[in-house]
Amino acid sequence: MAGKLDLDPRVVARARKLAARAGQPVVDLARSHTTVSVERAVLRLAGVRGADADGIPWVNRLVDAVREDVGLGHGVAVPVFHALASTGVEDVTVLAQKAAAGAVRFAVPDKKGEITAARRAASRAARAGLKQVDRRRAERDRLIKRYGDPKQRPWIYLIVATGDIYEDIPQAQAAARAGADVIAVIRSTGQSLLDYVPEGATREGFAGTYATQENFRLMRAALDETSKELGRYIRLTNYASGLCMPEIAALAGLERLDMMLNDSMYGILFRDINPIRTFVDQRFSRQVHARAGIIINTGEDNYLTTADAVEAAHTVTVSQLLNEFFAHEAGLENWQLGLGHAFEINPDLPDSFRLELAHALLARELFPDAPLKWMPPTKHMTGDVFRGNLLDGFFNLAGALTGQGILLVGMMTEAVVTPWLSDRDIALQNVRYVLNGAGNLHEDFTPGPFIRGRAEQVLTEAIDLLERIVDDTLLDAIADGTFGIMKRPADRGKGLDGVAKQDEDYYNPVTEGLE
Amino acid sequence: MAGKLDLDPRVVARARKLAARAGQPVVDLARSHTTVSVERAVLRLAGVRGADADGIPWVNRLVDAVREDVGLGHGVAVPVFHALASTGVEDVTVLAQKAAAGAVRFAVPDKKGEITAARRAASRAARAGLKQVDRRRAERDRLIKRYGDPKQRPWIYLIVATGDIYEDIPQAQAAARAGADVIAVIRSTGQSLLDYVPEGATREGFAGTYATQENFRLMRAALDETSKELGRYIRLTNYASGLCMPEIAALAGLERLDMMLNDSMYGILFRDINPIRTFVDQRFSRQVHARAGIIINTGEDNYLTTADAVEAAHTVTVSQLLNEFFAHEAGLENWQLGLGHAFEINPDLPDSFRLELAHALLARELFPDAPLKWMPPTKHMTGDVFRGNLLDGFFNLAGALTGQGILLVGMMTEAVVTPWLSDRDIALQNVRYVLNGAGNLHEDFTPGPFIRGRAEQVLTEAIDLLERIVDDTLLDAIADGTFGIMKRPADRGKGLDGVAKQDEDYYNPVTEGLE
Amino acid sequence: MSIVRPYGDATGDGMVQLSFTLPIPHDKRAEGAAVQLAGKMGMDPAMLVHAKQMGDGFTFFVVYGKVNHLVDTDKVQVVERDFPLLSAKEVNAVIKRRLRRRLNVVGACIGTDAHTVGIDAILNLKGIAGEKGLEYYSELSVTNMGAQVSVPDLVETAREKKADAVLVSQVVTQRDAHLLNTRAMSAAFREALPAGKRPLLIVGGPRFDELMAGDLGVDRIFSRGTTPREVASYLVHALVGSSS
Amino acid sequence: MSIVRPYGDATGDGMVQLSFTLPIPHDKRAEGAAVQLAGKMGMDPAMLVHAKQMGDGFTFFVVYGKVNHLVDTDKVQVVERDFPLLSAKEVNAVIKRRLRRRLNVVGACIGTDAHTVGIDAILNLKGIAGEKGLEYYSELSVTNMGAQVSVPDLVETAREKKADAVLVSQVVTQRDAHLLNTRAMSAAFREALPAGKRPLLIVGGPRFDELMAGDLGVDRIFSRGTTPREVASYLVHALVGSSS
Ligand code: B12
Ligand code: B12
Ligand SMILES: Cc1ncc(COP(=O)(O)O)c(C=O)c1O
Ligand SMILES: Cc1ncc(COP(=O)(O)O)c(C=O)c1O
Repeated sequence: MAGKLDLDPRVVARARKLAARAGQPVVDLARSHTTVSVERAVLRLAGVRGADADGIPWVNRLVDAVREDVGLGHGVAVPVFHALASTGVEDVTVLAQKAAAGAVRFAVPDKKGEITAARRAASRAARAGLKQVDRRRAERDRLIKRYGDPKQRPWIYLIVATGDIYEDIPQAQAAARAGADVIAVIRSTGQSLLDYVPEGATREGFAGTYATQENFRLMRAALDETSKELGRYIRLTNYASGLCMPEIAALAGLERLDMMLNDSMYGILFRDINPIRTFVDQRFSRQVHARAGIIINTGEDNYLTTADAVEAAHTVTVSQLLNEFFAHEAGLENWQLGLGHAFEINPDLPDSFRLELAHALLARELFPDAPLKWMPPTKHMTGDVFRGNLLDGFFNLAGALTGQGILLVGMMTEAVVTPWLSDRDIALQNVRYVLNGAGNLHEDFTPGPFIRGRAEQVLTEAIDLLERIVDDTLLDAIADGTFGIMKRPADRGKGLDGVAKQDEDYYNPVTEGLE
Repeated sequence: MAGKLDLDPRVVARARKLAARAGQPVVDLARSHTTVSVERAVLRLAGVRGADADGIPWVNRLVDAVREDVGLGHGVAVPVFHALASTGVEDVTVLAQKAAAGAVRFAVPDKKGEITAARRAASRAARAGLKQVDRRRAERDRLIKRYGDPKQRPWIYLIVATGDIYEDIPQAQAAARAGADVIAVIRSTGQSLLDYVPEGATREGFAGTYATQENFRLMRAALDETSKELGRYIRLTNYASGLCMPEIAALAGLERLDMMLNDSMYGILFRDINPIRTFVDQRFSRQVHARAGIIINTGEDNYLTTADAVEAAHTVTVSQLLNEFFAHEAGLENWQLGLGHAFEINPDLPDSFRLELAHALLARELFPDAPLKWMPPTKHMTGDVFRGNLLDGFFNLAGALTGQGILLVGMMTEAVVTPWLSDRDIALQNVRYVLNGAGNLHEDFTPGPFIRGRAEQVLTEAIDLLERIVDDTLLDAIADGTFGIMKRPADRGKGLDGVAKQDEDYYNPVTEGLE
Repeated sequence: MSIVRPYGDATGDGMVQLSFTLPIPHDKRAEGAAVQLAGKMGMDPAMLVHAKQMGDGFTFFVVYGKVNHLVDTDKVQVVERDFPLLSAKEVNAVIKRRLRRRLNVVGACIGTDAHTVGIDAILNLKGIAGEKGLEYYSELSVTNMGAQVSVPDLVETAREKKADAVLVSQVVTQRDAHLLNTRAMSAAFREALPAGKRPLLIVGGPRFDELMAGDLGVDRIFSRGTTPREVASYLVHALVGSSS
Repeated sequence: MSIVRPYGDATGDGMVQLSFTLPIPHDKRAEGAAVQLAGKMGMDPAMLVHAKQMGDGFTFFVVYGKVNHLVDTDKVQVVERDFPLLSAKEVNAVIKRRLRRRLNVVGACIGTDAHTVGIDAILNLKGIAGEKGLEYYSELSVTNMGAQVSVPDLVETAREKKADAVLVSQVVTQRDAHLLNTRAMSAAFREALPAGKRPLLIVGGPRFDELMAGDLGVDRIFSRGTTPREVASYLVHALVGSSS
């Protein structure tokens, strides 16, 4: 597939180097801060489970209590495991319950020995969590070996979004039987701004189902059954995004989810989450994903729902390069990088389809080893569902022609409703027709001057923009509305109060295990 | 566009030579016979107009009367114009009326002088008809100069089929406003087997509207208005096909139709019309089309509705080569050859779309100067109209990728109803999207081994079949079910009794003017 | 499960999709008119999701919404196969044993209809969907008259061939052509032959309602997706009696 | 033209297209059930043209047919624009002349809804469809609170900014989220502020029924395809009075 555009390798190398330079200050920021959610993720891996009667998870209660007493700057691990030792409580969840009742005080011990002991205990607990993640990864490898990967590229990715995990499950299984390789359970609107992860099986989402550990478990178990039935490992996707990104990443690792939506800037831009909060959470969650063997899906496609897909094409490229840099830095390998982009050019534009090919091929050739995530048209979809199905067909064709890795199946009712059962069936039929009938057309696809010229132009614009970002800093670029025309200053946005600078003695037993 | 397949010019030349050898005996047959419809066409050009109270045209009454008295072998011109002279009737239509009332007897005069006089009178009358045809052609050239041709290739061809000329007209105008370049008025079922051309404006067709001179006139006038309104000359199409092919060709010439469906074998295969009748009528009608500057559309697409589009692909090629030979022989030029083919491969077949491209490109490169007529999927269309619109989109794409000349717009309701107003609108929107967004994709289309191999294979099979036809004769091949799996022996089929061998003294003032 | 509702993405949501054209230009009133129609069809709420003017005086609409109608599957009327489905072997055996002569079948596509693919699929050796057509059955004698056969010709041939059954295909339905032609055909047979001598009359085509046999004056109607075996089995059932 | 019917390809033919899923496996009975539903919706005859089983227990249907309902365009209820459409210049002039202060507008996308493109199109300078948004109007003072704003925050900000009008967007409609949120919002304003002090309440979003304003407790609803000028003109009309 590679090499159709004849990109100049020196130009490509320059783009990567600029992305690294633009990203490094943010990495430094992430390494020197922590957040409530990072700390809660640590506690989850260290074994805290469950929630109080109001549904507030014990990890939240515990982190809040620690923070009240000593702040976050030291990390919660030492205060918590020190308290565990000093109160004689055996179980961290019990400790959390006691702390919530006001029965425990937290402190950073003065004595070096106590610190070392607390660190050691914390580390042991965290390692147990990570071991579970490792077991899950090995289990996935085994199941893939047993049932096999999808027969074709791109993998076919379908969403379910009923709001009720018990409606989602049969719909997901039906979708897999109808040909889906990857099932994504869309989250309820609003979950991204919850500063806790709900508990248990849920039936009450709006336009999506809450991401909870139990929902993860139920769906993964159901899809394991279906994988067996079909002789094909069905992957499960959810969202490590929003205020609880690190924790959800941990839960995904614990419950063997296979892919997670996880973007370095999506929360900032589209959920108005504070940039620093996001970057810190981001790095931790990616370290977990790296360990868990989870493929991340980044969110560049979203930019094209607010910005124009032609004008802003280079911002997608820049974001992909940044996402790649942050991902590599956090330990993710190329096969784990489902970099996002989308078929969102105004279909009335002359040569719109060829522009799509140019953009998609540029992504393909810039990131030859990444399983690119190819998103369907949404912005220019209308209530004309007949036209919608046609556009989705050309989207599928563009995916096949440019060797995309993960094909998010478009629905003809995009502008109308969250997908109906029949919409998915019609959409899958569309994908099957295109991949079966024209899937090999890339053999006959040799971009001419128009497509090559456009790809080159986008790459040049991307490099120009990266240069400006290196000069101005990424945080300023975000504040200026560079991505998705959303202006997000570094000192604003939700969740900023959950960020803390790491003290000298900051300790995080999970990061320790992951770096 | 040419040259993507690198066809061996020697192989192509051989295919053409074989087609000429296979076709020549049929040409000889056509030159040595006449039919009732050929003779009626002569009389129409010579000025006979109108119909009796039962709607039977005077040309029919007149030819029947001549035939009764002297047979058809001499041609009707001499007996008729001799009778005109000898009865002193001034007008041929009046003569026909008298003849129908039994008041005239026809004979071939014995005297050379009388024969010469009759011939001269007939020739003068026929020349007046042909002059009218010539005027129409000049008028078309003028209007095209004034209003212009469509901006794009392929031309967009839409059908109307209400059965009522007064519903057809506004629908045709609406279609042109919505983007159609060519309007085809579909004929009522059954007209092809009528051995006369109905008269007047009609409102009573089934699944189509009768082809009548008045309907032609009304529609052409309406589209002239629309051409003016749109600044684009809108072409009008009908069917010179069935038992009255020669007459309809003449009427088309007289009323400035621009294209006519006109195939050398369609009537034989799909209307069970006698092969000899068809070939004789065919040659005459093509001579008229040549004179009138009318583009013919051949009917190879139909074969693929009864035969399998992959298995029978080479029969389409063979038929195109034969249609080309017959057309050239009758005086048509390459720009007038809308050779037919269709997107009819089972969409469930692997690589179905690429096979379509191979077939369509083969036609394109075999006939580089012909405005190929590209027909949409019909056979594999179902009541699933969402899928139908998708298939039509890929059909449109194949047309653009392979440089087809005339794009017959597919309807999502193909398997359901004759097109609704909204179906046409949705279909045109589909065409516009594909041509606008991907119309130039041919720049990036360089067939690889699969497509080239398939095209070569079809051409080879076509040559093998032509060799067999040369050995066995075309009439036997038709009798054996070679085309469209329809078996049609030369001595069977409708309309055989309307065929006559030309006598030594056969005279036809129109052919004289056309050869 | 006897009472069901349409299903969009949750049990009982009653959701359907509807599209149509109204002969009025596009404006707010037209949109209201579209919603009014959807309402009369039982959609409530009806979401008008697409409206597009076509030409001067027409607007195309797409509407999504919930219908409140219940579907009672117990009350559905269908022509269920009320005869056993036999293999070609069985068909031949029963005819041989019971009738002791070949069964005569005459088929045609009548009126101006020229769509022979359907009747050919039933009659010709080649068949359809992996099943051979009636010509393959050694105990059936098949005459396929082809397309655009006039009713008098059909009656004449049926008489001549001593047809036990006449199979007629009708594909074109515009202006109810298929119904008109079928009625004309059955009337002609009623007129031409006395009740006992009349062949079994069967029509088929993709748009027939199988419940209309009585109305159209025929013995049986076959619709979309019919296979030759079903027809052969029905012939045996109706003309020869049960296979046991 | 007051009484019309759907138009397929001839005046008065009444033809429509319908698709839906029934939660039953595909068989003849299911097809009958689909036709039954179409019948209850007023389609007669109803042609079932496509049926496809999905998974174990669902079947998707496409039906074409004639509906007998008449549409009376005189009886259509629509919210017609009952105020003059002003230019930005006129809007500013009227406010300046009559109100003698800038008009305060607070906008937000409330609840968990994060679709800001619609409200941004109305409020932001950039606007939509070639029209500038309300920020462009010199006599309007606009506060755009963005996405996922809670109702208490909105009420608080409206009070603080002395809002003359509050503009709320709702795009997500699943499980009637837009209706629930709008009702909660209008109730909160009713509770927090006395009648005379309450700002004008406007909601917008693509799936609202503009007739529901009273029901939802708001002053006006704007749906699909709204442009900023319409909103500005309405604000002037409702808050400042006629432009003359
Ligand atoms: C192939 C085809 C043609 C071919 C026919 C070749 C031939 N020798 O038959 C050609 C190209 C010649 C043709 C021409 C026309 N066609 Co045509 N054609 C079709 C097409 C694409 C497929 C039909 C088909 O072959 N189906 C496959 C067979 C196997 O299915 P079937 O007929 O339903 O048969 C099955 C059952 O119904 C049943 N069955 C059928 N008959 C019988 C009889 C008995 C006794 C039994 C037991 C069972 C049975 O068993 C069969 C096997 O399962 C359809 C569109 C579509 N996709 O459906 C249009 C279609 C049928 N055609 C149509 C029209 C209008 C025409 C024309 C009139 C257009 C014109 N004005 O030029 C012409 C003229 C035809 C005429 N005079 O009748 C319309 C009919 C519209 C309507 N509902 O009234 C259609 C639907 C296309 C459209 N949307 O406009 N056509
Ligand atoms: C862009 C988009 C997004 C972007 C939003 C970016 C942003 N900053 O707004 C992103 C990618 C973030 C997104 C995310 C999601 N989306 Co979204 N999204 C869309 C999309 C593609 C276009 C919406 C849009 O921008 N329209 C253009 C604007 C200009 O039109 P408009 O909103 O109708 O506004 C006009 C009028 O309605 C009116 N108007 C609107 N508001 C107001 C207010 C006032 C006061 C006035 C006067 C007028 C007015 O004026 C505007 C201008 O004319 C639609 C699908 C589609 N094609 O419609 C789905 C869609 C709206 N999304 C949907 C969903 C479900 C989601 C998610 C919940 C999915 C998930 N679970 O992850 C998420 C989460 C969002 C959340 N929490 O709300 C669904 C909603 C289904 C439903 N009917 O309930 C849709 C329909 C897609 C689908 N079929 O599933 N989405
Ligand atoms: C990276 C990423 N996160 C999250 C989401 C979904 O939104 P929310 O976080 O509100 O569930 C998306 C939407 O596509 C996304 O791309
Ligand atoms: C050459 C030709 N003639 C005629 C027809 C139409 O049939 P009829 O002659 O019955 O009008 C077709 C159908 O597409 C055709 O291709």
